[in-house]
Amino acid sequence: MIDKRVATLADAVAGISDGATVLIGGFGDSGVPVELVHALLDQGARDLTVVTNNAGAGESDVAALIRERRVRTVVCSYPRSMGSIWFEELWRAGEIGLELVPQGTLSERMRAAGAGLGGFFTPTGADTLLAEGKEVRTIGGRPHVFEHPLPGDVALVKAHRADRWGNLVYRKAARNYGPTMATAAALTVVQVEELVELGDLDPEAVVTPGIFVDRVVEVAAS
Amino acid sequence: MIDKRVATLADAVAGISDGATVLIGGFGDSGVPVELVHALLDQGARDLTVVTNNAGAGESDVAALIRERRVRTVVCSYPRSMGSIWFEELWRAGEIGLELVPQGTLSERMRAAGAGLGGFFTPTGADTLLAEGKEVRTIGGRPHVFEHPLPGDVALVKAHRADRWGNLVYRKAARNYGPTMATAAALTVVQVEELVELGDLDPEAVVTPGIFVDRVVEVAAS
Amino acid sequence: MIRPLSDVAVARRVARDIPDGAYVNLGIGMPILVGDVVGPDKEIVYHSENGILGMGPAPAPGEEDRELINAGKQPVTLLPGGCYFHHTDAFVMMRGGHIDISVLGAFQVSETGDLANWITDLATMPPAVGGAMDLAVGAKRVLVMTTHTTRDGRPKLLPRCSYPLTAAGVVDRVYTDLAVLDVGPAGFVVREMAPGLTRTELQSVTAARLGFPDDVGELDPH
Amino acid sequence: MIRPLSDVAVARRVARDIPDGAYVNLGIGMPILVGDVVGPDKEIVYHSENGILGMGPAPAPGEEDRELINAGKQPVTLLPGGCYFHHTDAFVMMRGGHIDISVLGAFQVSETGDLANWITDLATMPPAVGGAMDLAVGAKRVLVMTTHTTRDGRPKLLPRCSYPLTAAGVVDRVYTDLAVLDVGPAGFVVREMAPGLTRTELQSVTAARLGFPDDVGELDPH
Repeated sequence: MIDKRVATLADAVAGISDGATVLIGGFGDSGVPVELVHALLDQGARDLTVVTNNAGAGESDVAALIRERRVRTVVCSYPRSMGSIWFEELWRAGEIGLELVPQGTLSERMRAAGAGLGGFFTPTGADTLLAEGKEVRTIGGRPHVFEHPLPGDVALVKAHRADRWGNLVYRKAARNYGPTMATAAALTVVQVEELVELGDLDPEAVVTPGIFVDRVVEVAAS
Repeated sequence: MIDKRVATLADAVAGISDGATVLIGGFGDSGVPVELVHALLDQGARDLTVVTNNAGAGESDVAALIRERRVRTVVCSYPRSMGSIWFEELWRAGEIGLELVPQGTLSERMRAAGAGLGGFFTPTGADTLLAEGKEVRTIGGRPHVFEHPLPGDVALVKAHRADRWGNLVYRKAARNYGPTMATAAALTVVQVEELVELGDLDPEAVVTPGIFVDRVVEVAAS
Repeated sequence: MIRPLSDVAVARRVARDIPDGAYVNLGIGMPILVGDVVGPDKEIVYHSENGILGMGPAPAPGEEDRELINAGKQPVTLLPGGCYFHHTDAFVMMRGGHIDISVLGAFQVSETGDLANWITDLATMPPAVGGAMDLAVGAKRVLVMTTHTTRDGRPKLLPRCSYPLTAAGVVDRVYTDLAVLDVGPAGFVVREMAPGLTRTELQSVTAARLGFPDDVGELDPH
Repeated sequence: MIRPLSDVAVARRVARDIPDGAYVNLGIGMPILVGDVVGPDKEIVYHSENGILGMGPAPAPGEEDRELINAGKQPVTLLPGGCYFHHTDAFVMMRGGHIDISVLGAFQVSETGDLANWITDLATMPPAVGGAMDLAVGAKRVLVMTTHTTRDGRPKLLPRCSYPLTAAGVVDRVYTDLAVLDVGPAGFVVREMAPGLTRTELQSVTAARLGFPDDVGELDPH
């Protein structure tokens, strides 16, 4: 029998290793798996590479992980949100690395990893600082940058509902990086607001099929 | 006001030019936009490049288009279905071209076109006849083939329901190539079993957002 | 005497160029104002790169939903006909040329259509790019909305950008508080000017050489 | 006397190697039989490359739905927990290593794990590949299910394939009507043999050199 449900947040993040690359969903405050990130904080893994859109804000979730010196490098598109003080402080002190990736390329690189592709050419970033050191090829008369797949050891995702097979639906714009990150990690861990019975999700409306999901944990909506 | 609904099948296929590349949805008998293809037959465009999974069977839709010598080349993954007699006959006579593409690469090449990417490396087809003449690169210790985007001038797609903005939902496995082809063509034409009011489709369950759709026509389920 | 247009007056001018039925992405900052001044006679579908098509106005106070925000992380609403999708698909729309119009802010625009709008100073703040590069390369038309000069009076329209580029050769038209200018093969061509402004005055606050056709129009300052 | 196993007996043997909870794709032809003989104690999620996870058995007569077919174009059903997705995503699952087990038929298998299962004769029939190459490169484990020799007695397990390859170095294990063989660094290693069959007899119908460990098991002929 397939049952991807785990009882506690600690079970959900068990086994994440030091040095892991962790994909963390969310855009601004929406769709952030806050409780999973806090569980990871408690779990203790360090020397992490965190792939996420922003670099955290305030004292919560990704910002807390950074504050506690658990993150070696952030791979993201916009580390300068309002209140991202911890990232900025450590960055200025040279204590944290940054790989800056255009937002669409960040998402597409994770998709390539999930899709088993070896990389792709994109016009985004051509002729800019972010193409420096990268292979550039003219395709259709236009410069394109070669981008590598970006796989994760772990993905932490927030969804709305799941069943025991790990099928997911999301809520509104909280969907953002979740479906892509779920495909790109060796271990995909999802927090949902509600667990439902197998068969309760409309098969036409499942956004992330359970094949991409390893563990789901129910966390009441805050 | 946005209103992508057209009244007749003839309106739906109006303006398709001789020499056009036409992406035609469907896998076997499922999800084939039969009535749109018949309208294209009536419309008269010739010298077409048809991109589709199979090369038609029997005397209907794609097979009829081939029988009437309207297709110069078929780009597909499996032109040898049961009853694909017209394609086989013309192919043996040297009267029709064939570009054979592995099924996943066919779909992915159309996605690349729709996504504005310049191409991608895939392990599929490496070390095979279908890699001949193509760029091969070793990535992660494994040979990968470079594949180009495959855009269409037109896509003919079958969906289940649409609203006047062109948002689409499909039915079961009829979905197949539809969502990808809709992104990859300059003109995307969709036949649906039912037109519904704007707002009647669940925004969480729209499969093809209307931005990818140009014309929708209602055709009663057969 | 030079009477620069207000931000809202510039937004009104941009709005006039957005046709009924267009798919539009409004960048963070000044461009967002455009959404407030498009007339009710036009049905515009607003795209947000975090995964929304069909964004409506800000919700009433108390009706905000943290899972329904725009790319600027402000609460928004969804119109009937709107829908949600994941980040990677949001960028398929942008990079793939499906967005009709992208309205962006700028630090600098060059006479060859280069855009610099993501970073001015690499040393003191961590660099952040977000979706700027994807928005600049992918839309069918890229409109820039900006003040004609910096706060301290330095020109923003230049022969060549001195700040790091967002994308090269992408800008179609620039709307400033002083003028509307097209980017043509021979550089900036002035289409409209603020009332009372002379050609010499406009040239004096512009580092790039301006082309003035015979029929330069007058901007509506309201 | 050599008593080859029936197709169903081979299918039963394959089924024994499929663990509870696996995501499995069964190729067209013999592999489809495996689905009928997996015990009810295991919950297996069957994938179909036209966009289904969680396929159930064939529908009752009269209950067929032409929009719900498998990759072999036969009518199927959907289990609770199953879902639909588009073709490109179906191949993300395959190419991206998300399918645990792919069971494929074969014309030939080489001792280095090369697979030839798509074409034998390029001249008289149009070539057709379908999803064979994607299935062969992407699954975590690739199992081949085939008769040990061709209908006219020629060996299918060879030092090197003479037919065009589907993929190179991908096969993990081969199940024939005479034996179960692993593909190891030193070539084929026999794990189990049909009852009554001698090593000499098995080697005599195999072109590749076979390795026989001490503990070769006996196949259950039923």
